[in-house]
Amino acid sequence: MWQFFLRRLLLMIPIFFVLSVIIFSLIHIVPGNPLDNLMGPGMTKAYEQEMVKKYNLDKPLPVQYLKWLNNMLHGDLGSSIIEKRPVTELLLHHLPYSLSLGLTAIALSFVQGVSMGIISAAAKNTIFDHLAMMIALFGVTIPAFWLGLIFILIFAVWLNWLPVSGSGTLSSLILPAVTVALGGAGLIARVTRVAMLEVASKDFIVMLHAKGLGKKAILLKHVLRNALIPVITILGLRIGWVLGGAVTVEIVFSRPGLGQLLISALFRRDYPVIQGAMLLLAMGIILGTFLADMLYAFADPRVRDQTH
Amino acid sequence: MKKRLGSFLLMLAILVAMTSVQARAEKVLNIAGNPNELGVTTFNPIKVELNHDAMTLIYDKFMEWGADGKFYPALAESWTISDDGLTWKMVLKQGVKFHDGSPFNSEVAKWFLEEMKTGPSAYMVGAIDNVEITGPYTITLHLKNPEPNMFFNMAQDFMCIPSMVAYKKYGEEFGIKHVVGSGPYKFESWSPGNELVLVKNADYTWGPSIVDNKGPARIDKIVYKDTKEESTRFLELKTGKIDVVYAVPTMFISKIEEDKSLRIIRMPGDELYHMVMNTQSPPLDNELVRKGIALAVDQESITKNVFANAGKPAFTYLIDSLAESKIDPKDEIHFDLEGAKAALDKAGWTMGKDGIRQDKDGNKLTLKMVAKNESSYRRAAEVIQAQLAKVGVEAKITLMDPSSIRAYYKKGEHQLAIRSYNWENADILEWFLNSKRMGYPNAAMWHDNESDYLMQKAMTRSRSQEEREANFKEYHTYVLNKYVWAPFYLPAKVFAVGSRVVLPKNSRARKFMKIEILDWDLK
Amino acid sequence: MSLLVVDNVSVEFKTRDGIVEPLSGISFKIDAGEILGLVGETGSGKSVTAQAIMGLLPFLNGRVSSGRICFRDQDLLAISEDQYQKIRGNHISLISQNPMTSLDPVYKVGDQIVEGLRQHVVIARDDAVKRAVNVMTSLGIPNSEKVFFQYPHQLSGGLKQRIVIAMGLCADPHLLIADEPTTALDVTVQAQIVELFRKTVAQRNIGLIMITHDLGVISNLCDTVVVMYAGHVVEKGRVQEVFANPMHPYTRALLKCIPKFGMPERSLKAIQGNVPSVSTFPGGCRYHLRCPDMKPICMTEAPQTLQAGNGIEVQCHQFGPNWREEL
Amino acid sequence: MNSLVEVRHLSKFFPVTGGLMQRRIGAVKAVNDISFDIYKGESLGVVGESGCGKSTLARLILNLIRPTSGHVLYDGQDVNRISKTELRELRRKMQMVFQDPHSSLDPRISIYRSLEEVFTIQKEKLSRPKINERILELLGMVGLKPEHCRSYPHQLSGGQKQRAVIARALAMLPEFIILDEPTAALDVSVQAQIILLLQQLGDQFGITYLFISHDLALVDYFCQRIIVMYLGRIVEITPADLSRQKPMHPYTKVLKESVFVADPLAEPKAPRIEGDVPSPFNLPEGCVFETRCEYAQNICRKESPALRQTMPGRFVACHFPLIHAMEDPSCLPVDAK
Amino acid sequence: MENTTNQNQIIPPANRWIRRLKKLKNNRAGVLGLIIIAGLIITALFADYIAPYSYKAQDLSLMNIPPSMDHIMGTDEFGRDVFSRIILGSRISVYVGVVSVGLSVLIGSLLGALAGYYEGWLDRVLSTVTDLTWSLPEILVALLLVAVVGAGVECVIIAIALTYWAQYARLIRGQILMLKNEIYVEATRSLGATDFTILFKHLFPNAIAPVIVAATIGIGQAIVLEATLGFLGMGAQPPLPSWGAMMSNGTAYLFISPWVIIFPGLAMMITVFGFNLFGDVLVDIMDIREDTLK
Repeated sequence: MWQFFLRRLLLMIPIFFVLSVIIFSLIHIVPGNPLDNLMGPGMTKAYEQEMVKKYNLDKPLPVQYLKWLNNMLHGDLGSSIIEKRPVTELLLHHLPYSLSLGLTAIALSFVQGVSMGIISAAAKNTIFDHLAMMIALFGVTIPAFWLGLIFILIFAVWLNWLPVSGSGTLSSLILPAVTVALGGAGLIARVTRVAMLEVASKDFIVMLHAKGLGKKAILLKHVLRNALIPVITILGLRIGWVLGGAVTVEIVFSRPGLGQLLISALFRRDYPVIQGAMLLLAMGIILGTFLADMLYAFADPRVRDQTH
Repeated sequence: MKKRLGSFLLMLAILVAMTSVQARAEKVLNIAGNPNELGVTTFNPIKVELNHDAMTLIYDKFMEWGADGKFYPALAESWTISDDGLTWKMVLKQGVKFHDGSPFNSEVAKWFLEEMKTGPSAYMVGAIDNVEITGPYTITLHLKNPEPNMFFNMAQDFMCIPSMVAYKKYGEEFGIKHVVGSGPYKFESWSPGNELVLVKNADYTWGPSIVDNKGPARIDKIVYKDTKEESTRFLELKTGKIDVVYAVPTMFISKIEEDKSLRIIRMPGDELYHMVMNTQSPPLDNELVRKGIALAVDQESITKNVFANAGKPAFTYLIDSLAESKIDPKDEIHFDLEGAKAALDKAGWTMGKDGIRQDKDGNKLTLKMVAKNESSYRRAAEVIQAQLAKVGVEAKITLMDPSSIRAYYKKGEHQLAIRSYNWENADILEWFLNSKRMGYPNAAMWHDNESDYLMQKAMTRSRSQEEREANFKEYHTYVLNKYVWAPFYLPAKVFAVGSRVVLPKNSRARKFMKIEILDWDLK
Repeated sequence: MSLLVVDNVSVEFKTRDGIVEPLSGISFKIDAGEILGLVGETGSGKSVTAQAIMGLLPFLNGRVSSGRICFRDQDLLAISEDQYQKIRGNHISLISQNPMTSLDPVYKVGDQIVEGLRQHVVIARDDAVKRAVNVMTSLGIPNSEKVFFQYPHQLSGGLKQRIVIAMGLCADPHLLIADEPTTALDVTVQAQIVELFRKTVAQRNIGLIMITHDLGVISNLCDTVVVMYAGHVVEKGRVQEVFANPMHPYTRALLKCIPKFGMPERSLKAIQGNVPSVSTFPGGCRYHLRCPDMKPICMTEAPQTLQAGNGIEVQCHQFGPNWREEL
Repeated sequence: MNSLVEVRHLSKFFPVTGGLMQRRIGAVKAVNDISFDIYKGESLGVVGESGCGKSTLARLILNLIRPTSGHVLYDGQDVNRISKTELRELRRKMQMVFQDPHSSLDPRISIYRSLEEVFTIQKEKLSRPKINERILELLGMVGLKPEHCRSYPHQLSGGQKQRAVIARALAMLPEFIILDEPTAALDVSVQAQIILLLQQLGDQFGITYLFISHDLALVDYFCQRIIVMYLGRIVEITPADLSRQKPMHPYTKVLKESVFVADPLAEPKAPRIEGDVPSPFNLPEGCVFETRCEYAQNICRKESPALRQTMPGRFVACHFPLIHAMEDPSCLPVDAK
Repeated sequence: MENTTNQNQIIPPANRWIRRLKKLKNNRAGVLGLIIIAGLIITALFADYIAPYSYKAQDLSLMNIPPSMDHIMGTDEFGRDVFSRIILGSRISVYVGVVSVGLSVLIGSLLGALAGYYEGWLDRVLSTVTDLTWSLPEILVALLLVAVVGAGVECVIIAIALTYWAQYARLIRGQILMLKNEIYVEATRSLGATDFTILFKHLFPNAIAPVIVAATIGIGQAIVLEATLGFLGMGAQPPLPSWGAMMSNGTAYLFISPWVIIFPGLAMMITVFGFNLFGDVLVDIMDIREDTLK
């Protein structure tokens, strides 16, 4: 099995390169120039030339790419044109905010989604099923920024329970995490429900009843265990999404996460930062897919054996 | 397990209590800074392109600019200028120490003025030929050409003087990890996208003459929070988490004014909203069409309805606090519906049945209008779109991010562009209308020999402040009559201040807060 | 005392299109040490019978609508779900149709045997493991200790079926219900499994209900046979008697439509028409649409169960008092 | 005797990859070097347990999959080496009926369209009334009512579906039909109907059948000759009527004895074989049946026995074929000419 | 068997969709979803007649008026009637949702079907791309694409289509891979059918059901994504009243004139909810297995 995973990891390397080329070319296709954002009235052409030289903006794109790649392989992601600091440092600065929000949100959406899924599957086609699915759907039906603002209005302004924004404390994490989690819970609930219903229709479930096992034992030990396999896979694949997908929530709650970094870098064409951040996301994805595969294999012995 | 959780919670509670106790003992000012300054580049004044407000708290300058338009001594205690305007003698303040303990003296001043030439703001000291040290605290500047604008430059936020010792010591890291100035506040920590923390410089006693309190400051700590979303900033202010909000959006003004515990401070603005017309894109290459469009923009209505009368309508290309903006009223651009229609008719664009003007070939007067995808530009664009529709001009709006829009200007595909600039000097006209800067910044694609001549004259051949004024007025009047822009709004700087803040009674400073922080206090 | 008495049991299922009755008034009984064969085609209600006895209908949207199921003189329809749980897998075990799908794929097979055992018997895990391994060995599973720690997909069909049987036997039940246990298996393995059932019943003196559509298996293994058609028991009796002298037209036709070695060419006889599905059960005698001897009475009136000679019970008008050839 | 189909040294190996670089680490030898003939007009049975390669064989003959080596000649034409148009032409002559009638029909297409499609595929340009006529005719042939052509597969019973499948196979009036377990998914009473129908159609149109099944008794009844396969190999080719023809290969014997006869007078018998059919992955050298054979000797472990003729019409692949057949004259093949 | 000649007996097969619609009658959630969508489509079609005011007529004397009899949902920052804008906005939202998802389904199902049918390198490339696009945050991908293709509704549609296609490709690929092993595929091939016939006449129609279901739900997602892009300043261009644009323009007014953001939000919620309900119900309707249970 380790061989299989080693192979998967090796396969990630070409994917990584393909992705780096895609990212690089995409952001360079986008019209605009980072230096325009720096040049103010009175600034000299000479200074502009100096900057162009410093960031290799005058070189042909393939050369720029190769230089970037070369530096990257030596562990240097370059430095931000706008913010004047190493990209690595910027990423490390913003990553914790994204990770704390993302992981909390994933955990929350997992708990919410799975429990809604369980309720819904256990009470299939009853009012509880519909209710649970509606609650799960709630997050999907509205944009996160809208939900976030409404949450602020209710919990921070009217009730004054939680801070409006911020990023340092635990309490400031609650509202954004819930906002993001609501968006993901719908998908998880749906997958859980479908998976549970499918497992519940399997022959072996009847056999478990026949063995004299109680309903609860069957539901939690067998049905859920089998149904969680696809759910876990989805979670693993969503790591990239966790790191960068919460931009609007980050903006609304002013959390300096990777999403915000990426968006502002994108708007200002800060190429090294976009490249670095996208690459970090890609690494997250690769890691996530890898983790999902591992989890999948550990959770499902059939897959484990196929991976020999 | 439960026990451990309990003790953890207890510790947490103690921690929270401690921090809150500390907070009460210390005077901490929380600021939601200017959203345009978020993600600022560096605090290295020599290398910085986008300046942060906090620079003026960390560093001292040679001079301060008063609300009266006069320049007050700061680190330059006094100065004398030779008649030909080419020799400046400056006496420096004594006893000034940087945060790292190194002294400020003529050596530092010379080094600074020379080092400035290596950065993006080199033009600020561009007129200086060389700096001569004439004593430990006296220097003489020898200029290449007369530069009356030197006062203005010296008082600019870009001319912040860093510690020479620290600057040399930290190299690349200066301005990012290590920020050493001589101002009333010391740089403590900076977490981009999150917050910037400054602490009081207890040794500060050399406050400039423009403030009453010569130091040290009364507020112990200043925290700039990088909160972007406007509603969130407003709520933070309302819930007391923030004491000062910069650049309050106009729609919040009335809401804040309703709240008795909050105050709105309006300062004269340095910004001008205008619509740029691409003078090389037909039919805008026709001066009459430009005139028609410029006259169709109802400045008063925009000021009142879009910006809630927070600022003033703009009728020229310069902000009204500049002397160069005071030109003959007949040369100003004022809303004139009939005049607009007449100009367009005269240009050969007659009203069509569908309410859109067309020329004799049946081409419709439809123009591409671009604007930055930010609230105020969008709103202005939408209103101007409606106003232009009234004179039979159809504008199709495209909103873009700032980088795309500059790339777009460079390609010259735009026709109308809703823009604004912040600048407090008439030389901005050169920046935007110099034919050598086509596309961007010269988005008007303005190329006119007479204009270029007048610009050259104003920029390089003015020997005194008065002469400079006159030259720029001439230049300004000329371009106004060519209708390259349609100016419409002069925003005021609007700040919201929470109840804890005690503001100075008689403010003389031109800018909000900045060095005047010395006179501020917290309840 | 009979081990199990099924008396006039009818079953209803709720479906999208209303209520259906896949089982109507079936009766039979089985003693300890006896092997009873339940034979019939698709939709005859064989599996539903097993589910009814196991009390699994509530989990499948069904219920016993009338009749009585007595296991060792206890009315199974009268007891609570909790009590039923103590009987299921403990006193009555089910071996289901498809060994490939009747094991949870994510647990080791040994754990699944032990899980059922420990559900009913207070026993330390180590002892339970020992017992499971013993049962596995006694069922002819080679290397039981190793197989114990394997997952279902790692085992062949025959081994899986043996595991399922081990699961059923581990708690020492009195009655075993095997629902088509050999259908999914290769013929050579089928023979082994049938032999295994024979031995197990003999050794443990338990009752076995063998549900199958394979008359060959019935004839080889069972003592008594119950022939079902469309939710009715059409004929039942000792295997020898029924096979030697089938009474019901369906049983007769069924025996003739199976190819046998040495059968003369073109001697196979088909039964006309289709096997009815639950929602299309015809009125009257449910076989009348396919019956070559059909008379008008068959269309209108359901036949009563009649005692024929040789202890055979048959449900057909032919043997009733009202039957006349000319009808 | 005229051979319609000649199978020569036909093999199909499915590669199995593994390891870090996904190298080939072995193969599943689904069909392993087999040769036989199908004579015109006969019904040839292929019997064997799961994994013996009988379905793969059927697909190879129809050229639905490409062989690893060897070839199949249909009327002297190599089915793997013909052009696309020739292949389509060939498809008119050879047809197949699959095991599961339910999944043999596209669930979204009515019976009418399923049948009509055959004509479109075969580029048979017929007028609408002509097609309708042909379809009705076909339905009649297989005993379906005209209204059935409006039905979708799920609205029909298993037997009706299989009839529809047979009708589709008959549409182009083929001369050769492969029947891959055509009754395995059906109830016994319906199985007999289908078997009778196939026999009747065979007689009527002179169709040659290759009948694949795991049910030895059924094959024995339906066919004139039987091929017994085990793990990709032919172990025996024998004339049908196994009640008289005593098996010569130990596997055939076991297979025959494993069939339960619905006869209460027959003594219950102990199974003669242990264990399951081994996995066809990486088979050992030697006889494929060696692991389960009660007569296995040393040579069986080392050397794979070739299929050889022991008597006219009888072939067996065994180092130690069961002798009784030789001794008992009544066991001589009926059609040994 | 008795008649082989009467051609009138052959009637074209009954439409299974009619049966399915009948089945829908029993599903109350589905009916609700259908009503919402039908209402939406009618609103979008007849928006010009339903809307009491022009969506772009500014009346600066009536800015930010709370809901009243004249303006049942109030007015916005330029005195435009919010209700009229929502009505007109339905057209844009439906346009964005349906066209972008339609495009992505088109691209995705075609590539997915080819990849699933032929496997090989195309499949490997496609799987990699789908995995990547699926795991990259869609907002960022869409934003980047909008930046590349430009601003405006059509560009947003293209960006969303290019963001979403992968999930449909993945879905249909899986379906084709599964269906490919169905016997009827082999049966059709044994009749002499070409790959094209098999893929597009047999596999594709059978594989498309889950894609249609996913697309229904995807329309809702696309509407939300358009709103999010609008929030980030990359949505529909003014004065077009897409709900997303209305909401993002309204965020600043949340505490001043909340109706300008709440009503479009509600409209979007109901719409997306309707599509989701309908999608869930489609799962039931399109399930063939359910059809077989009589």
